[in-house]
Amino acid sequence: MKAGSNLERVFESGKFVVTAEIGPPQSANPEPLVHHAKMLKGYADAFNLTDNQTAVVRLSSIASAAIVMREGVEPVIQMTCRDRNRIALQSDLLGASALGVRNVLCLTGDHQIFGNEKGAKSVFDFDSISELQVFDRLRREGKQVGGGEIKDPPKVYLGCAENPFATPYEFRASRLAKKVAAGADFCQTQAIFDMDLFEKWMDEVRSRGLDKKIHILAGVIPMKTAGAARYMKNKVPGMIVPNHIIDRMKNAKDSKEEGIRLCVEQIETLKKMKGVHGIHIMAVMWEDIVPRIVEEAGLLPRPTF
Amino acid sequence: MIVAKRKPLGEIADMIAPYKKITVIGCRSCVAICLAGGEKEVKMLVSALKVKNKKEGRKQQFEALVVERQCEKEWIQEVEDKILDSDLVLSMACSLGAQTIGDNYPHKLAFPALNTGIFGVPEEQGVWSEKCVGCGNCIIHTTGGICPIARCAKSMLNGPCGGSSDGHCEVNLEIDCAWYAIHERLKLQNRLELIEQVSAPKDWSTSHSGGRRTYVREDAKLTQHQKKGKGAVR
Amino acid sequence: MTPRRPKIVGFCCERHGLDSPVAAAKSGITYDASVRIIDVPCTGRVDGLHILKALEDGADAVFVLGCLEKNCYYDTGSIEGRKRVEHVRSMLEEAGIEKERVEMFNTSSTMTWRFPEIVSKMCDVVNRLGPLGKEGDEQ
Amino acid sequence: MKGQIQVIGCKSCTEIPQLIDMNKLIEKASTMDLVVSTVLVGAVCDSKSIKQVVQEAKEREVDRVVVLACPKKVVNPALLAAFKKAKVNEFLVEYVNIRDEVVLPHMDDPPRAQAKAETMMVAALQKVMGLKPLETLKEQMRTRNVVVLGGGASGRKAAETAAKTGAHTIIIEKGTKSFKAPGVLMQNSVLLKSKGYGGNFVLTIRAGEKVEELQCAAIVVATGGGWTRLNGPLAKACKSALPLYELDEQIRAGKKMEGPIVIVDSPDPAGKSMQVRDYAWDESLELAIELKRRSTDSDITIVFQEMRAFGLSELRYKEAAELGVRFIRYDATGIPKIDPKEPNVVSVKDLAQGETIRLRFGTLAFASIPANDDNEGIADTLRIPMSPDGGIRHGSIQRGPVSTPRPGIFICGSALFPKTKDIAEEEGMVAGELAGEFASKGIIEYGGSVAEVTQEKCSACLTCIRTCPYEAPFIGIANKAEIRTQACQGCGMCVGICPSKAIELRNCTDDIIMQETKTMLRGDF
Repeated sequence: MKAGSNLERVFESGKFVVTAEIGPPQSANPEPLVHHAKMLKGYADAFNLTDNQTAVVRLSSIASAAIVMREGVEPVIQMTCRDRNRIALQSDLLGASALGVRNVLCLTGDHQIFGNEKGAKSVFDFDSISELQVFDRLRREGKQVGGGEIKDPPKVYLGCAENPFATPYEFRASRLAKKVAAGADFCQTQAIFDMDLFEKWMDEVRSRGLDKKIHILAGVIPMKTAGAARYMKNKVPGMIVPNHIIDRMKNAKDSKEEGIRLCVEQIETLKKMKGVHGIHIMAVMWEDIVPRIVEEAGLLPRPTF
Repeated sequence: MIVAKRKPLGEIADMIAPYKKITVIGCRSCVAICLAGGEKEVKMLVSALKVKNKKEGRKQQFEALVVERQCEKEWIQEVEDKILDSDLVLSMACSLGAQTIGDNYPHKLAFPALNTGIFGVPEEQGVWSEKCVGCGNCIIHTTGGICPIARCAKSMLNGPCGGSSDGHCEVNLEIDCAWYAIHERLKLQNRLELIEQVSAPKDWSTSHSGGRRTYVREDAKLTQHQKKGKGAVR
Repeated sequence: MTPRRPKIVGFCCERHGLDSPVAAAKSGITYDASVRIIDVPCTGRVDGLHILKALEDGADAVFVLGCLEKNCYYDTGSIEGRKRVEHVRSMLEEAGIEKERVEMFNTSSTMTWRFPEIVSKMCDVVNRLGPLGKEGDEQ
Repeated sequence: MKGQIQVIGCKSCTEIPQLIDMNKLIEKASTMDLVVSTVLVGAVCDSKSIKQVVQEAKEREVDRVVVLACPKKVVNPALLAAFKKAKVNEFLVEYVNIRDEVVLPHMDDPPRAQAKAETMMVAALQKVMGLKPLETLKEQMRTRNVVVLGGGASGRKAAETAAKTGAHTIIIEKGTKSFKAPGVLMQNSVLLKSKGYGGNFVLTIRAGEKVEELQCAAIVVATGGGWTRLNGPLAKACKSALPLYELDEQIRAGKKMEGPIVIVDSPDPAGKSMQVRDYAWDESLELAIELKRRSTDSDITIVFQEMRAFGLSELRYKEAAELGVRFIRYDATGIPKIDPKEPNVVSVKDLAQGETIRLRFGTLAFASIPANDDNEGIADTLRIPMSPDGGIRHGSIQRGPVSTPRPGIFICGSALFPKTKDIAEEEGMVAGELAGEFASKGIIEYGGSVAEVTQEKCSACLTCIRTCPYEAPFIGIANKAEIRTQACQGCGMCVGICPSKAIELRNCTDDIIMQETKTMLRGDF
């Protein structure tokens, strides 16, 4: 055990993992977090707390983690390289570990142009891979990137994200390999709509034996409307939504129900895919649907240790 | 070259509004070539300001000059009289020009008429794009000759990130994804193995983060014995 | 005192640009005398500076008249001319001066009505906007 | 030059409506500085008057002249010739077009006309003092060769007619075509490089295995037609789009095309629709009708900006419409677009309905015109411009019907845009004749009002080199711009764009232009 988190245990047990996301509020009020933690508890093995996602100022991910932990929910904190330099990132890692946070997802971060602070000075001292490399060394050797010793190193389980749908496609498995080499324990993928392309990526991942070295969580997004599907296709860089999915959403009588059905079907397909060790549900602004999806996908009850 | 762009005329006019006698100085180096501060631009700026003043009934006196390189004090000394004889110097050079004037004539005001932007390459006439940020430690021999620090919006060393879409950057579809380009270039050169390895965090101490930088060539420096007084270059 | 008459400068290329007033004259079309024709070999010769200087020196409006873009004697000259005019217009806009005071026109020597039409258009602009600056400001 | 000015007033045209008081004008002239002679003549074009004014000019040692009359091109050239003889530099004779710019247009307002004429005269006097005596130079053409690129229908005709003018013709033929031709026929040959200017070109030709240099006075481009490659935003967004001819071929070969079929005028709809020639529309209409005839339920839409078909082919439009072909017309406010993320839908604003229509298609074709694939390379090598439709663009009509913007290079046949053989041959004849005449002049006249670089000011920014259509500026040994005077056409584009103000056009400097403007503005009229 590297960190002894619930997430790590489920992975190690070989069971199919479920994670989900809780978006921290744009306010100083902890209530929405408490509400979601209570509602979602027991429906996933760990919950991502996003780090100022799409560069919008929100309650910090570490503070959010501390709040949901009080409700007995295990957090995965996201840490992007956009807003903090190496001093702040290492310091926050120590702080998070001290608070009992055991899962960290290392991300480069969305560019600030997408958010509500377009005039921000971006940091990008690290990128996600160098962040992983530094955090891994910190937890294993107690050494900072600058060489300084850390007496009681943080105990964390390290994750990364990878997007099989960003160009160049042929490099995407290599990039996962780099993340494995940098010390990642698990990987969440970008939301999958194009199963063919994902399957291709998984082929490459398997042929390099990467699925044996890293736990892969396939990302899914339940959609409410055809508009949402089109938005993701057209406006979200590095996201592929095939037309048949948009058409299916558009032609449905009840698009919400169709979105749920689609998501459950996708999970069924992914469950059968060799090398996929779990799913990561990104129900953006629709957290309350997670229990139903997990249940309909036959992923209940969640294992306990 | 250093690429700059004239500030909007309104901003310049506001900036210089309180002053009566204004000397506008251009530069024949980078900013002339990037069509921002050569003789033509200096004359046009002065003329446009005069037209504006005429319309608004304001009186100001302008002098238009161009020097060879505004970042060198010897060239500035050539127009010393005009600098000293004015209420304000409006520099149509990169910010180095305005600062050199300010550092050499600290009691005079030297305001920038240009916004200094990028170390850029003219892609075609009238289009300049950023290709270097002067980080002080060049690595482009390992990245297919393409600088990810300048050309990637996130200055990544292990790109491309997940926002690379059809070879374009997530920030703006008009921008090429630097790491996509690096991948393609290395593939062409048969050197893809270069980006299979993890690049360790960059040491930014050679960049501006290490504090203000000064580069010295000891062998070129003049000794105390060799130094001459302020002299004319012509 | 009677209001000052508009002062309009027209930079005309020596090809279709200068043929244009000749064609109008031949057809007996009259127009306002306030236009000052300045001949240039090609509108590509016109520098933004010439336009600004004209405004500085007392013009209320300036136009540049060249060959049709597809039939420019110097091939790309009237395209260059248009770009210079557009640049000056954007400078005027930045400076808070009505950019309508500066215009680019194209013509062919057979368009007899074109020159008078341009002059009256520019006169209208000046009549609408008023003179540029106060009386007697220009040196 | 000391500056002794003669002012000549012509009563012939200027006083016909009795509007301008020429006496007063000339009187005023006589009070001006440096004016040593004023003459008012009945008609300056009259040989007696010419004798009179030039005689007086000689007596008063005149070195500059202002002629208040008509445009220069209308005034009897004998006047200029006489002045030249009397050692007055021809570039110091300034013509003021009082007739067309003052008298005729302002006949309804004589007082203002008079004031305006006076101001124009004052401006001309100032201007003439700013002028410098210039020279026209001559360079011998080294050969009378006319090179014809392409041995097709138009090329052969061009060679034949050029030969009749006495030129020595050389046909450069890419293939192995053999035919009877005057002069030399070089088979298996291609143009690699070109240097020089009209009158003295140096071409590098690869003939078979050999590479050789060839001097010539004039060039005729007769490279013919071919098929265009598709580029432009629509073609980029939809990789499966076809040029019209391919759609045509496939349909004729009996292949069933996936419907609906959409034909758009051009892969680059932002480019001007004029580029899509009548020819292409004929084809489109024919194809649409054919498809409809084969199966009435084929779904065919033609999206166009402007459609013109040859003569009676216009009737096909009606026929197609009756058969149910859909026509959508757009303009610059709503050009067809394809979102790369949805490569099978073209959206376009329908002018008739004013709203944007989304057209889902199975097959997309462009009614773009077929052009020679070699065009781009040839245009590049000869530094002549292309049109957006892949043809080589011809020059201003004023330069002649088969001209290119570069003097000495002529173009004919389908290299411009596709045309029938008889038209191509006719063009070939004209091009050959003009090229032959050009070459038979034997000398290149140049100089006069051309561009000139002040090297100390030059930043070697290359802006002039990129802008000039004639390859006149180049970077010389001192790494500064210089002007190849023989190639300079005196347009002044480089002068107007030089960021360092290092280039001036002789006798049309910034100072002259701005001074003239200022004086004209000072006049109260």
